Order: sequence, then C-alpha cells, then structure tokens
Amino acid sequence: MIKQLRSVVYMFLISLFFASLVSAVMFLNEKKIASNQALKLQRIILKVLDIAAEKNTADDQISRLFMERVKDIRVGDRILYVGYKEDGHTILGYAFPVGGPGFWGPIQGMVGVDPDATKVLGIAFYKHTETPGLGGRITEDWFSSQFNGLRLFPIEGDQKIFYLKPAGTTGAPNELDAITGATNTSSAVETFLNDELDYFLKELWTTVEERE
Amino acid sequence: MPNLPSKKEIFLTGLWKDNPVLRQVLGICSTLAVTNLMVNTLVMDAGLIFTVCLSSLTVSLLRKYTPMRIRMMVQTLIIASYVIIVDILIKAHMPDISEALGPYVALIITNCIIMGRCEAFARNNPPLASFLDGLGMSLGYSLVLIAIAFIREPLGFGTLLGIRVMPENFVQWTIMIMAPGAFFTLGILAWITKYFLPNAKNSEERT
Amino acid sequence: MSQLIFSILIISGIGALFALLLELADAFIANYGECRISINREKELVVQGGNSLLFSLMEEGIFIPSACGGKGTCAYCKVKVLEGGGPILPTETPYLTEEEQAKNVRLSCQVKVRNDLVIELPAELFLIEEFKVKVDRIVDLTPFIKGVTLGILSPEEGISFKPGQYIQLEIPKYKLSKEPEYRAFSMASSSKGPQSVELYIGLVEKGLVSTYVHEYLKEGEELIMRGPFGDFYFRDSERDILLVATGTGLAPILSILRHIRSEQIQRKTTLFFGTRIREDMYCVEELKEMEKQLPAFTFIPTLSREAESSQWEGKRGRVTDLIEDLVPEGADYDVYICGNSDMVDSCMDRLLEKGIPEDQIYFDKFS
Amino acid sequence: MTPINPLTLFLAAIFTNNILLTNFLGLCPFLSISRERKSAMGMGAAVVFVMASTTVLNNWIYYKILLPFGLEHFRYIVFIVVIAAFVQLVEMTVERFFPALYFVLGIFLPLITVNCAIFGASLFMVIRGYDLVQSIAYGAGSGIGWWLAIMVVSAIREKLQKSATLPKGLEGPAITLIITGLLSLAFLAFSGMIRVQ
Repeated sequence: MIKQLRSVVYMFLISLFFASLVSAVMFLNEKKIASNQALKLQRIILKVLDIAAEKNTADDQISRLFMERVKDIRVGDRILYVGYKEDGHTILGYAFPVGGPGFWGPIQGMVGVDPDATKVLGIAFYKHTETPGLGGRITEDWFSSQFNGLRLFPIEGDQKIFYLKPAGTTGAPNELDAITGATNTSSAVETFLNDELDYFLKELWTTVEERE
Repeated sequence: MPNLPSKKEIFLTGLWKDNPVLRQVLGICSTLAVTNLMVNTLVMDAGLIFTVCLSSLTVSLLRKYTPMRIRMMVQTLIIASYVIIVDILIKAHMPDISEALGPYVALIITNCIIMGRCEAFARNNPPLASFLDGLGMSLGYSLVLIAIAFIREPLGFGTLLGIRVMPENFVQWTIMIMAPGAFFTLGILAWITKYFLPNAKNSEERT
Repeated sequence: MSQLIFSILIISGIGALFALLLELADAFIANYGECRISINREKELVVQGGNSLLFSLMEEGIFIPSACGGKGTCAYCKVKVLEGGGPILPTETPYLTEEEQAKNVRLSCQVKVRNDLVIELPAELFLIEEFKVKVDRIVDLTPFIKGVTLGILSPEEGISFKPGQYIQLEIPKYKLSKEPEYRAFSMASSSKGPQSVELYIGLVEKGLVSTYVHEYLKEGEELIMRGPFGDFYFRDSERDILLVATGTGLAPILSILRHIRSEQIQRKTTLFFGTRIREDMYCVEELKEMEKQLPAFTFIPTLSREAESSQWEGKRGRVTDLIEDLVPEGADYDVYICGNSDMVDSCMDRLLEKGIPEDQIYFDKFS
Repeated sequence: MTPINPLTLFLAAIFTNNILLTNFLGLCPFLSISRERKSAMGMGAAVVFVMASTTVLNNWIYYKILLPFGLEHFRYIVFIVVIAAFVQLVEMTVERFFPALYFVLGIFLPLITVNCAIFGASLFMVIRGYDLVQSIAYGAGSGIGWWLAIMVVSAIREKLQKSATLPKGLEGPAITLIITGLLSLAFLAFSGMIRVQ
C-alpha cells in the first residue's frame, strides 16, 4: 500500500510545485499582460478613429491621448467609444467592437465611423486564432486600411455593404481584396462584418442619435 | 548506465546524425504549421529549445524519485508547465508575436520531440548529458524548421523576415503558404537527406 | 492571494487524484506478478509484469537503444524474442521485414511482459557494467609499454568476460585533457581471475590516456572501467590454433593462452609474436615457461628491425613472413590476429591465399 | 457558446477542418503507422475513441471545475494530464478485460498518449467555446477525419510498395509527406462547403 501512497503524495507535491511556479510567473506578468491588452485596445480605438495612426507612438503617449480624446458610453449590449477633436468637445467619430466566427475561432475587431455614421473611418482586427501567415494576416495594415472611407448604409435585400473578392478582381469601391490563400477567413470576415455593420446602423445608431 | 558517449557526441547526434525531424520523423506537427513565416518559426524554435532543454533537465533530475507507474503523467505535467511559462512570457513581452502564433505555442506541449527525449534519454541519464541531448535535438529541429521557412516564405510571400526578397513581378505561390506547400517542402527535404545519407549504421570506432 | 493558493491546491488535488486512480488500476488490473526474462540463456532477470520489455530491461540497467521513447515510430529497439512474446502486433509489422519476423525479431517497446520470456540480445548490450578499480601494480615491460594490474573494488563479483575481449578505461581530467577521457584496452589477464585485470598500455605520443598512464598514473589510484566489449574472443573448436600478435596486440592473445593453460586444452597452438627490436619483446620468460608446460604449444618470436650484429638467434623479419614460410598450404587453423590494422590486413591476405576459410579468422585491429 | 448545429460541426470536422490535413496535427504517428492498412485501421479506431472521449471529458472539466474556480491559465496542464491518465487507464482496462479488443485497438493507445491531434481537439474545443454536445460532435468528427486520412494514405502506400519502384531516398517519410500533401490539396476543395469556426 505504501507504494501507491508514495506516488500519490509524489504527484501531489510535483503538481503543487509546478502549479505554484506557473502561478508565480503568471502573477509577475499579469499586470504586464493586462496593460498590454488595454494598451492594444486603446491603440486600436485611436487608430480606428484616425486620431493617432502611426504605429510607433510611445505607450504612455497613447494612454494620455486616449484619456483626453475618447469617452466610452454604453449603448444596447455594447460599449461605444466617442472620439473628440483636439478642442475636446466636437465629436470626431464613434468606434464600436465587432466580432464573429472566423475559420478557426472567433475574430474580434473594432470599427470607427464618422459622426453621422455614413462613412467608415477605420477598421482593425485584433483578436483571432487564424493560421499564422494566412488568415492571421487580417491584422495587417494593407488589409484593414482598404475599409477606410467605405460608404455605410443599412442593408436592404441581399445587397451587401462590402464584398471581399480575390486580389486583383476588385472593381467597385465596395469590392475589396480578400487575403490570398485564406478564402475561408476572408469569406467569414465578409459575412460577420456586414451583419455587425448592419446591426450597428439599424439598432445602435438610432439610440446614439437621440442621445445627442 | 549505457556506455556514455562523450558530451560532444550526444550534442552532435541530435544535431545531425539522428536529426529529430528528418531521421526519426518526430515533431512534424508544429514544423509544418508555423513555417510559412520566418519570424514565427524563430519564436517557435526559441520556445521549443527552452522547453526541451529544461524538461529534459528536470526529468533527469527527478529520474530516481519518480514512481514508475505515473512517470508519463509527471513528464506531461513538467512539459506543460514549461510551455505555459513560455506562453506567458511571450504574451507579456512579445504581444504581437503571440497574436500571430495563436494556438501553436500551446501545441508545443504535445510536440513528440520533447516527450521522446524525456522518455528515451532524460529518464536514464545524468542531468548535464540530458540537457545537452535536449539542446542538440532542439537545435537540429530548429535548423530544419528554418530551412523550410527559408523555402516557404520567399516563395509564398516574396519576403524573408518581412523584407522583400523576390523581384516585384514575382507571382506569389499561394500553395506554399497553405498546408499542401508545407507537406511538399518537408517531403522533398526528407527525400534529399535520405538520398545523400541513407541511415548508415554508425560504426563503433576504437583506438 | 488566497484565491491563488486555493487554485494551486485544486490543481495538485486533480493531479493526486489521477495518480491514485492510476495506482489503483495498476495494483488491481495490470499486475501480472513476477515474470522471468532469460537473456541469451545466460542471465535471468525477475521483473514486475505489465510493462513493455524495453521498459522492464531499462529498470534492470540494460539499455536498449531507443529514440522515440516507446512511441513506436523510430524502430531502434529491435530485439529477438524467442519465447513468450505473443503474436507480432500490427504496431510492429510496419517496421519488421519478412526475414526479421522469421527470426522473431520484435520491437521491445511494443512487446508487453506478461509471462516468462526468453530473449536474445547482442552481448555487449547486457553484459556491460561499470567497475570501480584500484591500480595495484605498474610494471615497465618495455621502454614504451607498461603493464598495469587493476584490482576491482565494486561490484565484488568482479568482471566476467571471454578471453580476448576489451574494456574501456576512464582517466580523470588532468593538465592535457579538459574532461575525463576513455580508451579501449584489451585484457591480458586470464578470465579465471575476475577480481583483477591486467592491461598492456603502449605509449602513443600525444595520446591523452596513454600519456597519463605513463607519466601521471600512480599505484593506489582509483579509476572507472566499463566492459566487457567486443566479439574478438576465443572460440571452442577441434581445429589447431594459430595466434599472431605484434606490440601491445599480445594482450588478448596472452589472455587466450592463459585460458588454454588453465583449461588444459590439448589443441596444437602456435604463436607468432613480432616486434621491431629485442627491447620491445616482453613476457618472453612466461611464454618460454608455457612452451615447457604445454607440449602442444610452440612460441616463435621474430624481430623485424634487429641490428644484424646482435646475437639474436631467433627468426628475423615480420610476422607475415612467418605465415608465408611456416603455414602449410590448405591448413585448417582457427586464427586469432591482434595488432595494428595494417599488420592485421596483410596477415589476413596471406592467410586467405593459404586457403584458410575467412570465418575461421578472428581479428582485433588497434588503430 | 457559438451557435452551430452539432451535425454540421461533425461533418465540418471530418472534411473542411480535417485535423490532420488542414491543422497539421497528429502527424508523427501518422507518418510511421500509415505503412500498412491493418495497423492504420487500428490506430484510426484508437484515435477516434480517445479523441471523442477526452474532448468531452475536458469539456466537462473545463466548464464544471476550471471556470467556476477561475483556473483558466492552468487549462493546458489539466487537459494534457487528463489525456495522459485517461489513455493509460483505458489501456490497462482493455488489456486486462478485453484481450481481443486489445490486439486491435489497445496496443495503439500508448502510442497516442501524448499526441498533438488529441490535445489539439481539446484545445480548439475550448478556444471555440463548444458546449457538451458540440464537443462530442467535434471530437468524434475530428477523430473520424484523422482516421479517414490515415486510411487513404495507408491504402496508397501499400499499393505503392507492391507496384511502384521509388527513386532512391524517396521511400519512407518522404513519399508519405508528398502523398499527404496531395490529399490535403484535394481536401481544400471541401473548404467552400461548410464555414464553421
């Protein structure tokens, strides 16, 4: 019986040791990871609202800028971020989180629209589990900058706000380049982003307008 | 105690003679997934080298105390803990890389090389030898990964480490970015090595 | 903080629970009791049943080469299982060719020890042990060759080996070498005396181990030795025996001769022992002594570079010349050759020309 | 929980997101065992059984134990330890009580104790937030997808061994990788069919 007891105690001690090791490392880095996430979100929102577009602005400058220029308001089931111009009170635009099923797992992004929600200021995807180098390229600038200036209108019938076509075959302004080799991710993004934009325009936008 | 080859020998076997990927056909899963971008490959290699060396060292340190029936579970626990530490460190200090690698960092846990080295070598050899064996094996693995990425990224994206290497009018081979490209590249690489080095029995030399 | 400790305890609890489950299963389900594994019909192990053969042998300190750690993908761990192995499993068939299966070669990582087994291993795999030895005596046999006698401290029962085999001697770090080095040396002592081993170590310039032995090694010093190795050893048969040796190559040959003397083997034995000059010759008294004791033994020394003027009456020239003159055409000898590789190769050609079948010629090349 | 009907998830796991051909998981045993159909069959069956059961087991543990006590960042440790223990337990029971089944399926279990595909399935189950029924469908689907891939490749390899004479150096892992590459190319054709995460 001792042999069994010995290995149970041994396993308990080993798991205790390694669990505490992992927790210690987690504890030390938790704040750093949290601040990374928050910073990334702020950077994305500022980028989407076209306030601080350059990639290399220092972290502290980003959070200061975010404090001054962005306020968040709760609308329906989401948090909307209202961006202001330098003077601090004329509205520059609104940013709201979007999300939906990608090829491998959920994709989350942020969409920035002008004050009267007729045009897209900027779009960025920041959380996904797509294949690195393939679907994962939705986070790259060349892909997200295509959406800048996209005309927005609530969807009637099957006519979509934008389409993702294979690279090089795009014609109309609302036909954008899909990621070569990642047809699955591209079609996934096209579907859920259209629905989210439509949802925003139809449900959320009306409440935002009254608030003004 | 097997007759212990000198430290240098252990290291070299891993590096080339018994190269894990090409010769023993181990650790293929993560090899193919991340090698379409050199940046991801380098981070994956670093993560793997860190994990293989430390796991081999720990398993070897504990080899006399681990009860036999639960040795497999203890080894998985050790490996998983090191991989999570790697995952946390990458998330904290290299957030965008961790974004790009996605689930593949966690998949290092099941990389057959680590478990293979722990079971085959670390479990019955002294710590320093196991550490070196782990180092040799993981470097051997990283070399192959880098070789594959060296082929796949330029052909697939026309860039290497993000810098444009291919001429402007180069049409990207999208197949190289996707799964089939990875299979073909590794297949051809394995073919070439087998062609030049049929696994000759290593002759035992004596003075 | 308490949340952290609480979560750590939960994880350890889960781990311990699974360990308990595994142990209980092991105790009630997988215990096959004691099983006997007989190796090469010489050594018998008693192991706990339920594990793979590879694993059970490793528990007993016998290390079968394995790369993938029992995952059935590297096929390094092939072993002959004569009895008790059960049918060849589908996990093994991809790796075993037809004639391997016919010779019941199996993957030891897949064969489960559930009953008594009879297996066959390459000798060097299971006989090798590590010995702690003490230097009892160092004798200058010739200006360049030292006779070193090592007493075995542990394990007590000493080393069991076949006459002609060699060991690996490990010398510690010293001025010339940054880390412990080891070299192979054939044993000259008779296999009847397992407690002590006699080695003839020739000085090789810039040779790390031999320089250490010749200049630094002192009596009473303790070293590490591993062995026995090699498939150059004395075979029983009815045929006459021809022994050929040069320089330190006499060591394994002497071990064979001492075996013949202690076993009173009555086979006709001839020894050609060649060195350059008279001072390089050693153990001559013992060999002459043996010639008297064993009527069937003749000892023929030869010197290849002795000055003409010296009063040496023995043969002059190389051992290959002795083979040329003294070995009759179509002779049916068992031949044991030991020395540097060029000598061995040239003797080999001469002997084949004389019609001696190749599988009766055993050699041990010192590079 | 993502709104997807378990049946589509089941079919998708077999064809569009085949765990081996698109996610590259479980390749190590695949390359060596696929030399023969008989062993491939046994291996495939073992993978289906273990993948389905461990995905469900891990799903239950994740939502019933890990989440309530806030132990998310330990999920990888718990999953892999659960898989290792589960496979060893099953192997022992099958070896003892069902010897016939053991020779068909049991002997493959130690080979897949720590296998990327099995762990990968549990991993994706958590990332995509499947509930219990969906994880059964996903686990079984991926297992069958893996089984399908290994059966196809082992059939081709056996045919190859009998008829074709391969150029020097190509036999073994090299030709298997190239065949698998072609197969994953073929499976890409399914990708447009069902879009699932």
